[in-house]
Amino acid sequence: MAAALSTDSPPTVGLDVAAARADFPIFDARHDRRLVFLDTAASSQKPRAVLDAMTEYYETTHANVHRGVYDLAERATAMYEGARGTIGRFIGATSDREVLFTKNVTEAFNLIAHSWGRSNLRAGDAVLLTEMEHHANLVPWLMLAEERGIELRYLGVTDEGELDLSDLDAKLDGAKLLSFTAMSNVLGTLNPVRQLADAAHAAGAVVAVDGAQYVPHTTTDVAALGADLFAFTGHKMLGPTGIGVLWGREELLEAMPPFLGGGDMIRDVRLDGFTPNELPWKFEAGTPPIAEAVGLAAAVGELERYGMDAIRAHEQRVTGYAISSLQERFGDDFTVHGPRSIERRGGVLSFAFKAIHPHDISQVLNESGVCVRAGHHCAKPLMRRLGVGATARASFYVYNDTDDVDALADALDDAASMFAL
Amino acid sequence: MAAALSTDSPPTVGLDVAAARADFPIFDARHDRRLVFLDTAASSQKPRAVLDAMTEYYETTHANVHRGVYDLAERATAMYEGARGTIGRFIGATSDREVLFTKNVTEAFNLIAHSWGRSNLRAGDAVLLTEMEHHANLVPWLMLAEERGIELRYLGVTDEGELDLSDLDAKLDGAKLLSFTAMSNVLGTLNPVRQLADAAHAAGAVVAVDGAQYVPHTTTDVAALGADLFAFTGHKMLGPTGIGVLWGREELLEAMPPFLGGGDMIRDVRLDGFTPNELPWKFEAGTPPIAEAVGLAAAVGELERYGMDAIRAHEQRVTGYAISSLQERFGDDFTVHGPRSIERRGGVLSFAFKAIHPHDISQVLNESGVCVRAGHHCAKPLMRRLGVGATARASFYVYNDTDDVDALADALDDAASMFAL
Amino acid sequence: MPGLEDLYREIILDHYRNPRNRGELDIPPAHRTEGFNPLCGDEIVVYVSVDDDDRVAEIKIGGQGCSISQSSASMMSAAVKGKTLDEARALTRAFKALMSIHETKLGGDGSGTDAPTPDPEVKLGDLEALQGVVKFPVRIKCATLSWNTLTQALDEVATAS
Amino acid sequence: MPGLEDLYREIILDHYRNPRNRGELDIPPAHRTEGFNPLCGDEIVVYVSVDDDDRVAEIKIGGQGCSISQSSASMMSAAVKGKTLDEARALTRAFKALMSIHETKLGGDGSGTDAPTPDPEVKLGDLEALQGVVKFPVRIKCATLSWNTLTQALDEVATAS
Ligand SMILES: Cc1ncc(COP(=O)(O)O)c(C=O)c1O
Ligand SMILES: Cc1ncc(COP(=O)(O)O)c(C=O)c1O
Repeated sequence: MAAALSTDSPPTVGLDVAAARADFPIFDARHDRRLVFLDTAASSQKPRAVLDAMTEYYETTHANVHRGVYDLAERATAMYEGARGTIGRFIGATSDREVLFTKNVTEAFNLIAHSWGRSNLRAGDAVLLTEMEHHANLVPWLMLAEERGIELRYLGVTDEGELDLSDLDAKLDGAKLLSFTAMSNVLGTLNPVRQLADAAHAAGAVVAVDGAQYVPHTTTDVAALGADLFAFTGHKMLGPTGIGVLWGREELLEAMPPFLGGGDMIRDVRLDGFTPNELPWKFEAGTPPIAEAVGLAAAVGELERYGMDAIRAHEQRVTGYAISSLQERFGDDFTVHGPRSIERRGGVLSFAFKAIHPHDISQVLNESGVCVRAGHHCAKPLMRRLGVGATARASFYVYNDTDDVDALADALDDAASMFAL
Repeated sequence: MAAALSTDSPPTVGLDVAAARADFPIFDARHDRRLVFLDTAASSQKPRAVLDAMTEYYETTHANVHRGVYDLAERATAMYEGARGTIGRFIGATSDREVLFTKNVTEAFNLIAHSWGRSNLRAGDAVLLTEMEHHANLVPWLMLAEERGIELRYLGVTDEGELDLSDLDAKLDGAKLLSFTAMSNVLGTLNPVRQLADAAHAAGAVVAVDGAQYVPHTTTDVAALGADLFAFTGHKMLGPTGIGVLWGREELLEAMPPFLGGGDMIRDVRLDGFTPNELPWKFEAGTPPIAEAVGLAAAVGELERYGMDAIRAHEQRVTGYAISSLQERFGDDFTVHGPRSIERRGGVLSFAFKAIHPHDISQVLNESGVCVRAGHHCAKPLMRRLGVGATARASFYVYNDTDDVDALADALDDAASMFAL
Repeated sequence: MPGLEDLYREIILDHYRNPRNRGELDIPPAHRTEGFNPLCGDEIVVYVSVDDDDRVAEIKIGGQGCSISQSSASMMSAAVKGKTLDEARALTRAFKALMSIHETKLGGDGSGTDAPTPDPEVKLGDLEALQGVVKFPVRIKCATLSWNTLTQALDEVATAS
Repeated sequence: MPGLEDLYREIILDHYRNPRNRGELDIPPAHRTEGFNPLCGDEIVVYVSVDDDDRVAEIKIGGQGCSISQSSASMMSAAVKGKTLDEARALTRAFKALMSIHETKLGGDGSGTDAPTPDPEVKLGDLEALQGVVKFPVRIKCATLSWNTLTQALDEVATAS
């Protein structure tokens, strides 16, 4: 079962893309040409409701949270903590104590590596990652490996762009942690989260999941997925920059030592020591991203308004159209990296086109207002596995439709004629 | 010389408070009573220019930075890196490579403790702090002390609320680092930064300065102050939440290992190791606070428009008025914690009023729309030194004037009659 | 917006100005427990002695804090004095139920996040004057501090005997 | 807004389609140096042999990358072949000066942030076609990759001999 996605029953109401586009100021007529934004996997655009929520917060309510008696401070605190509740419910958290705000998902994995890692891993202990991880879920472990001498293992990637599970049990044997992405930001692959989590738990390992590309695009239920730790990032899900989220099982977080030290994460400080605060504040040092939390809660409101099942169905439709129409139009000149079945992938499409370098593709596409990313997508080990230096990547969201795919195709034609070799 | 403040020559143009207030939407008539916001030391309000800059960024430009070829991404990168330049110049940085964005000043001190601390301190090494530090500059060192067995020393605080420098040299003897606040967030004390830095350097120690309460209120020149590392936070200087800044001397930062690992801070990642990026990106893991950097640059623009010398002079005037008028009106019932001389203090005024508990003071003041903070202000060791559990604290900024002080005084009268013991 | 009169009821100010059972008890035979609220720096010291009938024979309050924490402690001391341990615990549950709204939402102090189910039979009397505190969420921790300290004290007494 | 024609001049596309001096040299006697741009994954391999008169006797280019990095490498190889080391270095300085605007502003790749002062005597010839690249700041690193790699190669040759 592909990671608990509801794909069997098509949503009763489809997504109204024209209405969705109208929600996003960046698609305004102000620009000199139509914006075909196909880089949501790097960062999504922001709807007016999110910008308004943050502006209104600053214009009517701002004060530092948690310590003030006066009305503004009390209201700011209520909004910040209310945002925690909204975001927690959105991913199926049962308690606000399990929902920690970070600055991005990268900080969340550093938190896991520092706090859980340093208190649970000894030299020689193994952590199992995958070859398709984003650097955010690689570098913190590489740093810990260097410092502590832990062993890093990797699940490989098949030629179809899926995780190679043939040696899963062998690699889990003796591993203390399995940390992997729910969806590849390069290949679009939806990994079998529950299956992996069950196998890891059976082997006695803790399960950390990178939900950065998953939460924005489908219904998420951390308990159903079987995760112990689950992280994602605000700016890829209609929210602002400057905020990420780490969810963790309460007992696990309870047992973890603090990561960053400072105000708000303490109960008492003396010149010779300190007592940490309780969850979730134990992990939130310093003034938190208050307006960003308010903005992210508004983003969740927008996502729920569209409906996560409708978003998933919509992206499947657009992705399916992209794969079939581009292959029909360009034949073997167009190659998709990663799974072709829309049941097993999300709306992130890395491709090769003729022998044209991704940088050149992206540059020529830009001329038609088509924004795709070119590069290693912070997944250099995966690039090596694919045997490429870079890929061009188009990704889809609520504001994209098949007309964007057609614009992409037309722009690829331009690139072909410019670079005819 | 009180920390390189330009107090000798009064500014040619004073600050126009009415005009300044009009810049801040929160002071709009929308509210049912006049807002007397005296809690800038916790977090400042935001002018329209800052909110507009962020909204406009999101509405016209947003894309993830550093990796995109298309126009939006290129413009977003130029704005983000341009903000770094603006903010660096504001504090006298000579190179953008020395200006790192963090999520708040608390993260900056954790970065220092982890990166500089772990690579430079061995068991038994000493770090010199002060008894008036904010928890942000205490807890990271307490954590490191617990982990590494380093020795923490503290400069004491005199009864006048200033640093006790009588044993400075003795305490610096053998210390590898002196880390202290340029201005106390409780007492308002302006510490003699240059004098302390010179003494520390003479003793061979590195100097880290907490500029959170300093940068927003006076002209800052990191080189003239003699700092090696200097940190501050966006939300206390008209900027948004979610961003802080760490400036460091280039050679020092160059020699420091990375702190957080992930995208953007690497040059290469392999399954068995990674190569860090160059400065400043080496210390910026993951998607940075892009819109927040744009907002903070706009805040700097506003501060420069007011003029930092004008701001300092204005705050001295309001603070001076507060100390004299409140003591005249309430006599011994009103006690200021910290220096009385406006040359040696900033616009942060902690006070005791009769025997009324700070919480009750703040609660009653709130009834008149007067916002003051009550609590330990994240400086519990200093509270113990003062022999109090909490203080009430009023703090001033560009939007405050003597009428706010009068409103505070009237509200204190209400508290006095309510709690007449 | 709730007014100050909801918070600072006359009876609260009276207990603040004239705290009941203020002082200390010799330990032993009495038991001493300290509680503190890190957010505002309030401290409460509860001295309690329990007699052979499992009754709160004596109770004294020390420490310092805001009007809400001090008056709540004063009222508490008056309310539990002479009560059996079970009655004192039932009263605590009833009081915490009165306060429980939002208690976990405000930057924790470790005073427990369990929402106790009160016994409808238990009468709070004067203590109901503290009900207005729930309209000022930041102050709830002040009102519950002495009760949490009492609970800890009674638990310690029970374990010790 | 600059147009694509500023970037992809005909001469650039020509060098991309028909790269000059593509291939390998035996090492030794030649020297081999690799350069790569971590932002886009481009790789350049420079093979160079220097004769007794300190001239670039032979140069070959390997690796893979975008049109800008490949054509820049091709033009570079044609421009430095037969030149003395000093002439090659002067040319490199002139080319880097042409490119230096904004080079340090774009998320570093370690290719050096020194803005070299060019010798006004040095003529860039065809290489000036790459000038349009500065209007596309992200691509500057592509254009300078082969030159930085050459500099490194010549430094290594100099140190070795
Ligand atoms: C002197 C000082 N240092 C550090 C901080 C912490 O700032 P932040 O919470 O933005 O990290 C503050 C403010 O709370 C402060 O006043
Ligand atoms: C799968 C995945 N993990 C982690 C990240 C890092 O996110 P952030 O840069 O917001 O920390 C990204 C996006 O860049 C991603 O796609």
